[in-house]
Amino acid sequence: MSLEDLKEKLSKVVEPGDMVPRDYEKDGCLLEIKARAEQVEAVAKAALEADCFLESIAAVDFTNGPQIIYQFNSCTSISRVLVRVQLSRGESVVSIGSIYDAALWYEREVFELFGIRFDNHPDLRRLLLPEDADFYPLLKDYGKVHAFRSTEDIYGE
Amino acid sequence: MTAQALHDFVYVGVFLLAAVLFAISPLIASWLIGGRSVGAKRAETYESGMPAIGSAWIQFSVAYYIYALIFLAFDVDVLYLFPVALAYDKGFFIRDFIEIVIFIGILSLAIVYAWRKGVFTWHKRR
Amino acid sequence: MANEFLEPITEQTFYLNMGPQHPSTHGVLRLFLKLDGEYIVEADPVIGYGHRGHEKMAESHLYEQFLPNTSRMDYLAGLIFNHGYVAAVEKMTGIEVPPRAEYIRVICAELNRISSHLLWFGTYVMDLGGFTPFLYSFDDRENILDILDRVSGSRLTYSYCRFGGVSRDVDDEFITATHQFIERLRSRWDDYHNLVTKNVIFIHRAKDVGVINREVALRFGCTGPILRAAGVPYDVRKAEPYSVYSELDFEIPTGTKGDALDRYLVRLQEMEQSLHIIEQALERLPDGAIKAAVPHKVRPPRGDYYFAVESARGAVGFYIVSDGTSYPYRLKARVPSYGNLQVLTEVLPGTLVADTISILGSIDIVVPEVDR
Amino acid sequence: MAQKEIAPGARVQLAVVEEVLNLCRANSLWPMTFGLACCAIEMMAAGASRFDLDRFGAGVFRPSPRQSDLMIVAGTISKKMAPTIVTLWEQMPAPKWCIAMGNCAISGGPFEYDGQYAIVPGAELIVPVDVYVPGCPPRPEGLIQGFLALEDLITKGEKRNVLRRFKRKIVKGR
Repeated sequence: MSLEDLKEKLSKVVEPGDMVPRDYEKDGCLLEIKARAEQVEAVAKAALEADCFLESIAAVDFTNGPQIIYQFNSCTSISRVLVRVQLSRGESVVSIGSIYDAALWYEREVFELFGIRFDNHPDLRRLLLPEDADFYPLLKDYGKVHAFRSTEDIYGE
Repeated sequence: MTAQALHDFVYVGVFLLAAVLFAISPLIASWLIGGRSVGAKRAETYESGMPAIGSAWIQFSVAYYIYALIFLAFDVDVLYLFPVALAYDKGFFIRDFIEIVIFIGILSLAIVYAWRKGVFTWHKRR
Repeated sequence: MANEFLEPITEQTFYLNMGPQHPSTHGVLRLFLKLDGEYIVEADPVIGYGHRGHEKMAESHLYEQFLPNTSRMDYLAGLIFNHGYVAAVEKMTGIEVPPRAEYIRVICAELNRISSHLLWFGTYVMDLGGFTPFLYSFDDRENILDILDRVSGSRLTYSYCRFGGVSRDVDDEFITATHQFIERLRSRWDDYHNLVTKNVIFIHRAKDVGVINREVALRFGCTGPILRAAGVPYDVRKAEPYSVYSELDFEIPTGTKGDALDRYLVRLQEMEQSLHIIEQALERLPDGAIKAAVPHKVRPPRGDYYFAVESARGAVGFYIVSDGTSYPYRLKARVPSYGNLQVLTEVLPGTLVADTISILGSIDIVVPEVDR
Repeated sequence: MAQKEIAPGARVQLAVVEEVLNLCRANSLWPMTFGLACCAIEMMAAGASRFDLDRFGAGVFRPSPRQSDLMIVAGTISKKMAPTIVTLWEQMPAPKWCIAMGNCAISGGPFEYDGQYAIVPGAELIVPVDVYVPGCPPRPEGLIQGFLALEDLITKGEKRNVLRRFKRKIVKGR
């Protein structure tokens, strides 16, 4: 399953402008996709058809809202795809737990550490912190942090 | 009851008394000189550090009961082997050996029967 | 109290905590099991008992200060985590690592992989009731720890890889000790096989137990020996060759059915492959510097980067967002045991409680790595 | 220090009996298998073939607190794990001792900084600790020295431990 037909499957879902090829040597991923919150499920379905597995879901907190990073990879060829979803504060995303079971725990962890809600997630409850914890530790305004930047500072757009 | 019989019963009485004392004395000793621990969760059931959920009074499968029965059968069987071990090889070696083989053989037939009946295999209910 | 026994109790399932303190959960993992007699109806691994907040720590510490944390996430394959983190930062800042350092890193990483597999072998067979293989494998493992201790200074939590190379050079004694270790371990293989692989009880406890086929493994994002036992030859050292793995030749052992026995055999063959890699790397060890010139505080350019290595348990990835300062803005460690543990929710229901121990042992979880 | 209710001593305390009991307890410490993190691996290595704890009668790692009289807190105590550690400690029968193994169990170790939200910095905040074994992780020899120090603590002085067959180098002032 090479990168081309993964691109071709994803192009049906995402506008070509959002698909940015990345230099694998330096950045570690071949393709970067900027998706909106409602396109997430379609992108996940396309990746599943392209026989990719969900490598990880990470989140980063910026001044203009948290950003969720979905990473898909295929075990037959180097084709790591980074899907970047920029959310505004308090916005929620559709859970892709029904497509990739791995997402269930990743989403619970992102919810617990960042406070981002995932709609129609089977059981969105705490995973790592004690049951009575009511804070979201990885948000930049919690605890001791070096800097709190916006996406322009880092990605320049 | 001749004096001799009464005299013999004294031995039995002493033996029983010693047995009872032998059983109870560790309890008394540890009650007296053992340390005492203190703590809120001291008396709770141990379930790898977590509070146990629900009560243990539930219906569980009958196979556990069969395991216990088989254990009991062979436990009693060992009880009979003690005196045999004492009186073993007093001249008729072959006879004693065959008797034991027959004795244990018949008992292990119970296991073979239970095994063939499939009592020990865990059937899946759902 | 009395009438409680009068009503017929229909519900026959009960809840059992294979909880944080359990000899076979290798750390503080809690399996919340719903049991119906000996069969598991539902299994919910509860994690978080080893959560130390590594990722929050990274945001308020320098790149150099976070280095010791990496080998404390997965302390069985600490050097491989070190290698992953250090190579990620080097790739971000474009630091050129001298070839001798790359070869030393590969040798020590493979030694660390063997020591992690040996520990898994000992504890797995001990969970299934065999006590002597634990002593054999720990004896061999102590040899590796001596070799690595001599050169890196610690037995478990290494900070041996530094940005730009390694902290100390290896000497001839290291090389001879490694050669002796390779002969010794190779002479012990048939002991291990006779003692365990050909043991009928072990085969009954591991054959057709906890079958994880290709589809389930990919759905849960499992990597490492679990995915390879299901027949998928995915290994980051071959799929995305980093460091000098492209110049060394080794095969990827794969299984067929994906049951506990296949995972066991895959790990044993992996140990032999690692020995093969170490031998080649020792022959090709070039001379030269062991550390490139690196600024005191590394300041990677802005942007986000991802770098993956192959740890003993699967693909370890470091996703680092840098804002140009010498503090990482965000650091996420993609950890293999996270997906490997989640597969239990799919595999355990329907198995016997006794098989849980065998499945959990064959998956080889390190809990602080899952909890980060 | 945790609110340590002083456990009442034995009902009958005779000096000779206590001394004999302490001698037996010191030379047959049964630790509870209870590893939290990296130090657990060094604890296993201490119990394995090279650094054998069985030489001191302490190699019998009991799975349940009911049968053990020594709790080794080996690793980082996360806030989610703290109530469980206290439960396990209270479920152990007297007389019981506790070794805090590794810097995390002594004072939070490498994970203690002012923004830390997830760990309890030190085992003595939740359980009464008798011996501290520093190190990250402490080498198995360090843990064995911790065991020997605990044995001296129990028999109140190394000279009284008549079963000991070798001399421990006494550090001045201990």
